[in-house]
Parts: sequence; structure tokens; C-alpha cells
Amino acid sequence: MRTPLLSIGHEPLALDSLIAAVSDRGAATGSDGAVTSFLGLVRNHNVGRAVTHLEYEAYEALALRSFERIVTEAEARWSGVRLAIHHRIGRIDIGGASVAIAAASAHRGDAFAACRYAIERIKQIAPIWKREFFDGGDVWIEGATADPDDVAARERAERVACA
Amino acid sequence: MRTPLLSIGHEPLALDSLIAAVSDRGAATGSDGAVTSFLGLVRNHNVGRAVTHLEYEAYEALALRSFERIVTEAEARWSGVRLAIHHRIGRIDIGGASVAIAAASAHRGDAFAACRYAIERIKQIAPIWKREFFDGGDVWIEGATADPDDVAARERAERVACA
Amino acid sequence: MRVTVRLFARLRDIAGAAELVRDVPAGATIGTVWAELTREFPDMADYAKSMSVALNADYARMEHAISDGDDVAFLPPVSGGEGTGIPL
Amino acid sequence: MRVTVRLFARLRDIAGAAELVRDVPAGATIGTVWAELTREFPDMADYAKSMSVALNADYARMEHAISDGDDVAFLPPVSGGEGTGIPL
Repeated sequence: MRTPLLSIGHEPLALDSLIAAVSDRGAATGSDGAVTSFLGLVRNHNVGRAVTHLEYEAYEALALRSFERIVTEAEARWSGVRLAIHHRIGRIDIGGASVAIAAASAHRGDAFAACRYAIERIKQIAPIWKREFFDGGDVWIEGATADPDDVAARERAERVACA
Repeated sequence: MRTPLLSIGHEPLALDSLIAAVSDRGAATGSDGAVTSFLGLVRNHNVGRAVTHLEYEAYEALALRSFERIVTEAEARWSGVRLAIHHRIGRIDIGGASVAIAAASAHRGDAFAACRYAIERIKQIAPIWKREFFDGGDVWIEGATADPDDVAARERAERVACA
Repeated sequence: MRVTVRLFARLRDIAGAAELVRDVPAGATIGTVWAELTREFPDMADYAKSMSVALNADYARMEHAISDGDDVAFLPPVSGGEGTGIPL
Repeated sequence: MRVTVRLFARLRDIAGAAELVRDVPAGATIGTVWAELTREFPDMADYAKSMSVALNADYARMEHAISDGDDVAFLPPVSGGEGTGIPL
């Protein structure tokens, strides 16, 4: 079964399958010079707290649409780039990967930029939340107000991606 | 057998083993938030030529020392970053990976920057050459004069890594 | 009109439910649903400024009119991506 | 003094050998070895400006003095990394 480019699920992430997914898409075969990837891992500490594990929750249908939007934005910005984004939900222990991204392109600069852009945008607009369990309690981590039409946020992501 | 952080060899590259190698090094376990990676692939065309395959050749002892130097530079620049670099030599067909890099760090910005820096520096100073075989002939691809003490080149790599 | 209300993360915790079914008057907007909710669960009011809303699994605005059978979601600030969400 | 000369890529092609053993006079530098080589293989002279040199598997300069048993390498411009070396 071919790995989907975009997915959300409880299973551990397998970066190899994302890389295969962005590398074997039709006409682009053989023209790619670079594949970059990103794995986001659960860390054992956060703002001074000893973290034991995280639990991720997603509004799955909207999260997949957000990933589609991010891919569309990246393809428009970096021509010929292909992206795969898989996000894990449920309990993830320390060292486990919560998100995996792969980006393929003819040129390495575009592959790096698109990969970085994708993680920045995921953090801005994907309806995914994490609950942090630490020694002594737990807390919902709340970051940005998700607004895909926020132009300033999008420009910030582009700037960080430094294409 | 534990995967070495740095290697040069004829075997196909296995990115998973590089990621495992940077992720499980001692005291850092659990403190990493991000692992980035880069795969350089053999493309089917170059400056208008239809490429059939490449052959890579290395001065292996010096190339490994160059990788060590790149790691030292990156660790000095991005504190706490760990890098793995594997370069393949010999014949590599279209779509095959010639170089694999993995970078682990507490923060994603550092992991992206160190990974990008590593590939830029490899292209500047690693004594590795490629011979391109295309329809109608073959040619040695010659890029930069390798000079690890060239400060301008190093600064260029840092700038591209955009830390 | 009857709508399904979806709640996530701490909003779900406050309501004690991930999904609620509520009746709303004709001409209601997402804002109408929200106003009802905060009367029922006053702790939710803290999120008035920071949350996002979605209508039938697409981001929407509070002013958006809703129809019978719609699916309305209220979303606390998001924190997907890697580990502990440290910026950069 | 006797030194081993290592050649790579097109320099190896020009010489038709990856390794040569050559005798050099006392006080010789890497530059002395290179001058000898280009007399033997004139096509190599094109690389005088663009190549790098290494002494015992470490980058070095042409002025570097060599000792008996040293290993001297001449390196054409490099092109490692990904695929076809397109910048950026």
C-alpha cells in the first residue's frame, strides 16, 4: 500500500515511508536532487518541568485540510517541491516523534525551505493540541490562535524558512 | 553494531541508522526536540545533459577528517547539536542517495541550520569527486577548490544555513 | 435548527464532552452558539479572544450564519508540531 | 627521500595511476613534488591554481616541507555532496 502524503494517526511515525512517498511521485522521478526531513520529538523537560509524556489530540478532518493548505502554499512558493506530513496523536513518550515531514525538490535550498516552512505552519494553523504530563500534574499547552488567513503569521513562517 | 556518526563506503545509505545514531548519544537522550535530515540524490539531468549514472570517488582518510572538522565547526556554532554524515562512493544510479546527513538538537532552528551547514561545507571541503556519465560521454564534475581555512567560504555556508 | 458542537482540548475538559447537540434559533451565527455555550459553561469565556472556530471542518468566523445540521467546532490555541512547543 | 604521491579524479586519469612513488631531494616542499609531476605530466599544469594539496591525509600548503616516507596528495576541485552539484 502506498503511504499517503498526509496523515494523522496513532501509529508510530516511519520517516522512511514519507521519504518514499515524496520521492516516487510520477513525473518527478529522477529529477529530485534533495530530500530534507524533519522529526519533532517529545522532550523530557519544558519550562523547568520534568515531562513524563505528552498526549496529542487533533480535529482530524480539519487538520488534514490544514496540511493540504500548507502543501498548496509551499508548492506555490517553491515550485516543484513535494511534501509529506504525518502527525501522530495519542500518548507519545519521551523521545518519540510527534510529527514527521519530508520535502523533495530538484534543489536543496527549496527542499530545506519547504520543510522548515511546513513545521512552522503546522504549529500556526493545524488544529492539534498537546497535553503535557509532568511530575506533579498535567497541563494543556496552548500556543497560537489558529488563523490560516493571518498574513503576518504566514510571512513569519516564510521568513524563518529563509528561501 | 552501532552506526558510526561519520562514514564513507560503497553500501547504499540508510537514513534511519543516521537518525538513530544522532538520537541515542548518551546524556542528550530525551532532551532533543528535533531531528532534521538531508539526502542528496543523483539527478537524471545536469546542464542539459541526460545523466545515466554517477561515480563517486573519495580520498577517504581526508574526507573523514573533513567530516570531523565540519562536525566540530557545527558544534561550536550551534551548541548541543549532534551530526551524522554518511557519504556513498562508487557507482550510484539515478535516484540513489550519495550523501545522508542527520542533525539532532533541542531546538528545531539549530537542527535545520546545522544540517544545511553540513551539506554546504561538504561541498566546499570534502575531498570527494564525481564523474558524470551521460548519453554520449562522461566528465569529471569539478566544483570548488577545497580549502578548509577559507573564511569567506565558511561564512557563506553559515549564511546559507541562516541561523 | 439543531447543530453539533465539537470541543477540543481544554474546552472539551470544561464541558466534559467532546460533542454536544444544541438547538439554536433561525438566523443564528457561530457567535450565537458560542454565547449559549458560555452561559452554560462560564469558564469557556476566557477563550473568547484566543480561540478559533470551524464550520463543517473548515475554519470560519464568528459572524458566519449556520444552517440546520451544521457542525460547529471551537478550538483553543493550537500547539501541534514537535515536542514541547518551544519557539524556534 | 622517497614520497608517495596520491592522485584523484582527473589528475589520476592524466597520470594513469592513483599512486606514484617518487624520489625528491632533501629540503623539498610539496611544491617541489608538484613541479616534478607537471614536468612528467604537462596536462596537470592546468590545475596549479585550482587544486588543493594534502600531506599525510591533512590539508596542507605548497610551501610545506616534506620528509622521507610522507604521503602527498593532489586534489582537483571537489564536487561531493548531492547529485549533480547544482549550487543551491
